[in-house]
Amino acid sequence: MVNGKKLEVPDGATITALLEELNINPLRVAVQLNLEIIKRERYDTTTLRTGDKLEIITFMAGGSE
Amino acid sequence: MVNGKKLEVPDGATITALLEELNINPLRVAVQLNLEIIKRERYDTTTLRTGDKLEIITFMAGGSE
Amino acid sequence: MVNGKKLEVPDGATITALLEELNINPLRVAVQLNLEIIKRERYDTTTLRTGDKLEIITFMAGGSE
Amino acid sequence: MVNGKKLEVPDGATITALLEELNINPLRVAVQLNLEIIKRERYDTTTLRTGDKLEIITFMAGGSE
Amino acid sequence: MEKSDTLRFAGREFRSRLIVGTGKYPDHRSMQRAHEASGAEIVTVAVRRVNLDRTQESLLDYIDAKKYTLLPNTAGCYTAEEAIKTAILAREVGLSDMVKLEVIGDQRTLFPDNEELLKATKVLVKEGFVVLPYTNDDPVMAKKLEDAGAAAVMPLGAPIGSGLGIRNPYNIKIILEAARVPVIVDAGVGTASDATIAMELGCDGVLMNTGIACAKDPVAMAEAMRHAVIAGRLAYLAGRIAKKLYATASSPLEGMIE
Amino acid sequence: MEKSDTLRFAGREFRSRLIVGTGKYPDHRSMQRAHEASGAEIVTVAVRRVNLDRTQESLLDYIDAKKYTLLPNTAGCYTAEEAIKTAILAREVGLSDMVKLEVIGDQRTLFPDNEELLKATKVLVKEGFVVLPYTNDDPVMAKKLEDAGAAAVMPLGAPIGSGLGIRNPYNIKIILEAARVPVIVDAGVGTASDATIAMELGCDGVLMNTGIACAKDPVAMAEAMRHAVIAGRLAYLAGRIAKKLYATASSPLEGMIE
Amino acid sequence: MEKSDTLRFAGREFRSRLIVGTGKYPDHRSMQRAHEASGAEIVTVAVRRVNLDRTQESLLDYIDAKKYTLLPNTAGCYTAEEAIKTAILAREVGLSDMVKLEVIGDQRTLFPDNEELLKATKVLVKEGFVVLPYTNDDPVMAKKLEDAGAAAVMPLGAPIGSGLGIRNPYNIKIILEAARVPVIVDAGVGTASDATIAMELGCDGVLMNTGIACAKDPVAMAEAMRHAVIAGRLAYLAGRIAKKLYATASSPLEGMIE
Amino acid sequence: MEKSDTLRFAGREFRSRLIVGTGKYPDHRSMQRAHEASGAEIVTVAVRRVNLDRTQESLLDYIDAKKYTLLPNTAGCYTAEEAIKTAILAREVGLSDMVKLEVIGDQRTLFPDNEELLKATKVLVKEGFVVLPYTNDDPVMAKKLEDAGAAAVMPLGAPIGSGLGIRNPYNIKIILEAARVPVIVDAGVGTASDATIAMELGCDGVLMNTGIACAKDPVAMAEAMRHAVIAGRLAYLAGRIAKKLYATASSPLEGMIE
Repeated sequence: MVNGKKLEVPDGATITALLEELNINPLRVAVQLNLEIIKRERYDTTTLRTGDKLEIITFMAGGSE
Repeated sequence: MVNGKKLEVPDGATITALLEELNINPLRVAVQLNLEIIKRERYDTTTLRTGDKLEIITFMAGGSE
Repeated sequence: MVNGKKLEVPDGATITALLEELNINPLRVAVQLNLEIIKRERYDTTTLRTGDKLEIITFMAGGSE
Repeated sequence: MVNGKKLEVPDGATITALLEELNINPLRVAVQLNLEIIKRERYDTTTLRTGDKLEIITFMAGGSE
Repeated sequence: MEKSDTLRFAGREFRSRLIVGTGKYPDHRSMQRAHEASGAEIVTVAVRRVNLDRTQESLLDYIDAKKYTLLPNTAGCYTAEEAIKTAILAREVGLSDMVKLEVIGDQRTLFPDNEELLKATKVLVKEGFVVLPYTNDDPVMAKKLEDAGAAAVMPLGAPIGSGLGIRNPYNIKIILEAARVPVIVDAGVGTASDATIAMELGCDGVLMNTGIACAKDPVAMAEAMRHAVIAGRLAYLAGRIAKKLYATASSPLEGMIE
Repeated sequence: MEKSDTLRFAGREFRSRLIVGTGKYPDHRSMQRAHEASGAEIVTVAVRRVNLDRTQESLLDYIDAKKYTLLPNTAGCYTAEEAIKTAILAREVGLSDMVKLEVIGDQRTLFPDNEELLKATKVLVKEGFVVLPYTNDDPVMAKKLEDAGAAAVMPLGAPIGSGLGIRNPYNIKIILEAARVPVIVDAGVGTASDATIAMELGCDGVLMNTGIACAKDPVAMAEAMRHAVIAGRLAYLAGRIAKKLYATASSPLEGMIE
Repeated sequence: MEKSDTLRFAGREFRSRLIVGTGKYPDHRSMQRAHEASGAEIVTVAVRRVNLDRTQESLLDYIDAKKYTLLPNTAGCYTAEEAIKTAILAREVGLSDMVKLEVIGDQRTLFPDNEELLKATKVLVKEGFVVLPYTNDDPVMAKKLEDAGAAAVMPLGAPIGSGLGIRNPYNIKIILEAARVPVIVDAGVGTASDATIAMELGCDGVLMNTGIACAKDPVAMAEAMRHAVIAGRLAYLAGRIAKKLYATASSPLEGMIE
Repeated sequence: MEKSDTLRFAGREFRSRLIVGTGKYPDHRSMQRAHEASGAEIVTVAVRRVNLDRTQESLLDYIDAKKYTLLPNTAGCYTAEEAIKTAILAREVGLSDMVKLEVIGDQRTLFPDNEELLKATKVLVKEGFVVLPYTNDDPVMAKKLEDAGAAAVMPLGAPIGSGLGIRNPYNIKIILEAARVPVIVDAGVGTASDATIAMELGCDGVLMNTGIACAKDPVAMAEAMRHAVIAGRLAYLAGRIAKKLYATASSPLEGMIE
């Protein structure tokens, strides 16, 4: 599950790999794995398993006012 | 001509007669004959001729505000 | 101590007696003895001792607005 | 009389001479002699006599607002 | 209090400071009931040719001449001449020598033409009329109308029928400072508070029509206006508190419970 | 009309929509006459220690308990705890189970401390009080107070004693849109039109003290306020005309004199 | 943008829409610096007798005639005749054929006498002047002045020197609807937002003196006014959002973090 | 002058006192040009999940991180917990440790929930965030937020997206009197004069989005707002003239032409 969407991710893939595949600049996002925030330096070493709940957050246009 | 409308009035009829015929209360109107104002006391004695221009004025609902 | 003021009260006097002496209408006040509210029906039976802290509350002119 | 003030002016003096004496720049004023406006080109030829009423007008700081 | 505090001009005296109109009502009956609810003693009426092929009844059947003072107006006139002629005809009807003098300068907004208004005022005052001119909120014109003999001046609070209230209380204040005749706000009142504000400024009266006649419930609004004018007048006489950014409590600080 | 149109909360019903105070009057007598002139049926009072060395007579000698409903307030309280204690003592006096709940957050401006106010409201509602909380014009807080069981919400129109009127009618409107309990403007009213405007917005009532008590003539101002509240309520019910930049004449254009 | 969007009348064109004055400054030097800071291209000056026993230097030493267009005014005139005479003398000085026409009707408030103003306008237009009449916010008079050949109309926003801003934006709007010549607000501006509001209404320019000259720091206020006029003009051209009681968030609801 | 007069909080310093948004623009390009025209140095952005099946480009391609300080906001959060979580994730993106803290209390009007806002402020300040809380114009809450460590307080001028301007300048004034941190008006600005007025009150800055993004011409309105904020600030510093009902002429009366 990535951002609430089912996504096919090769078991054991790293966050870095996933971001690359999704063509997302890692310097513009925050990542939360199963409700735990993953620091950027751990993207290379953190691997994903089936059932993981991943959130990839960034800045978008918006605000209340 | 009465109030801009052609009206059949027997030649020589008085204003009093006309008002009566038109069923208009003389105490609630002002009358102008050929641009001259006719005082109420002269309604009985003032007779109308063909071609006369008569205005019968009263109060009506209205005002700018 | 009554309403923050030292007051000579005969030891064992009742609240009723005190109010009478102070010429206060008991139907227009609330009484608090040592932080405990005393119901009106207990004024006759509640006696005061030296060192008691008594508050006699009523309505007065006022309000923020 | 210049601008409402009595002023000693040699009889027959020209407006040009007067302005010079008063050290007034002729290009910044308008001149009215006995209620008649004198064009600038006539300053040299217009001479003053006793009793003349002269107004010398210019721009000053001000305005209603 | 309203007893002794009356509106006076040209030797007349009125207990009510509200002047109402006759136009735009759903029907004569609701107008009549609104007049009653308003407590007004002066009613303004238009001056027109009798409608010959009329089925409708006369307006005057719905205004008790014993109870109300009629104030003919010159609505629809665009020149001094028209207005003068209309006023003279109105007086000939024999029910009133007063005239609410209107000389319109702009058909779109119904703003007055002050030049023509002043001309007409001068003529009609000479003719012995009690002239109440409808003008804008120009202090200089107000003074000229007074000097011309107007019995009162009637500056607009806002454009006729706009319901915008007193758009420029500052000008009304300035007019009041100098006026020696009554100042009656004419036009612009849309709701009760507008009338109250006019009276709180120190105005002597308020004239309104659209605000009442075109309200969803004219009779209720007429009653509202009656209270609104009284409220504003009383507040003016009572002397309001000063405005501050904030104040302090009225509550006695001594005696706080510990 | 005022007969049937009443102010209702907590099973009570009042013909008058005006609530008045007791502070700041020149003397008890003028207060009493102002109360009468105001037509109010609810009077708010402070809760304090009896003044032992008092020469002055009791406030209650000047408020007929048969005629007026007493509304004790918690003025001067700066915490929920103080306010709760004060309310409970007030009820013990045995004359009212209602409380005008005030928890002040700033001594300078007397703005409420909404956090503490909400806490106290929850407690006192549980204790069975009829709670009327004095709050600011925050729609979110108004809703929270209502959800906490307040019998009405009392947003300020302007700072207490400021006489600035309804500074932000937009917020009051927003509060009214969502409120299911009466909305009573508390504080800020300086003159009659302020009260009229509050009622025209659709408020259910107005509470004021300084505006009346500190007017040059409190009795006249009290009467003004009585009319002002009625005027505003009637205007609200009557349905005012729409505002426009300008409108057209009510005068029939046909029939103009030639 | 200001490049192409210019103020035009009588064949002249100005990049700045701000017209400034020369009176009431602490000294000529601060006036000169304020003029620079304001970015104005038109400066209004009074027409007076030369001071014979003068020590002070000439005003014109402090206004670069190459940089600024001089706009002589008829301040202090109370009749058409005086104003006409003053305008003619002003033109004789040979520096300007424009005149800010003022005919004062009330010494206390400095409101214009519109009757006399209109007379003077007609005469001076015939005489070939570029006439900019200072009038009040009466739409009917504005139209008459335009019809009389005024190059622009200059309604007051509020009384001269009052600093009250645009007291009646409704009238200014109505004037703008019908005007075919530039409308320049003259008088009343007290602070920057007043000028911004005037321009947002769609006015073509603003004339001010007291607001700048009597500010604690005239040069800073002059710069403020420069920005204020540009801001208001740009906002007018940009097309503001509609007003609503409230709106909804710009934030995309999709994508909320769970 | 703007050089030395800067907006300072939390050790940062900004030459511009205008903070702009990113929502509601026709497209990223016009947003970028509007940002430039506005002269703003701080831009607020929403925090959201990356859109996986996105065709659109990243917002950050249109905001030069070297030129603008990013201010992540917690728009769409209705509890302290959500807002805190969002703020922490925003900081993890690594581009800013500031947060425009929004905790909405009413979806309809987007008024803040001050209770939750205060809670979140306390937590995030402890976490080392630079917290800029969006609140209403309640002076008591403003003080509590300041005491909780907010780097600035951001009261609304009017409901978000309403374009109603500063509905209650009195409350803003009262907040300013007591504040020891910058006061930045957030929400309600509809046109240039609204921003000017906010600054003239003495506010330290203005945050706006809808007023610019939804204007017919966002870039022109952005430029208008740049001038408007400068104008208001300068006017505040310059010290405006006092308001009077009317004043007297600046024209020297001596020297009148006879």
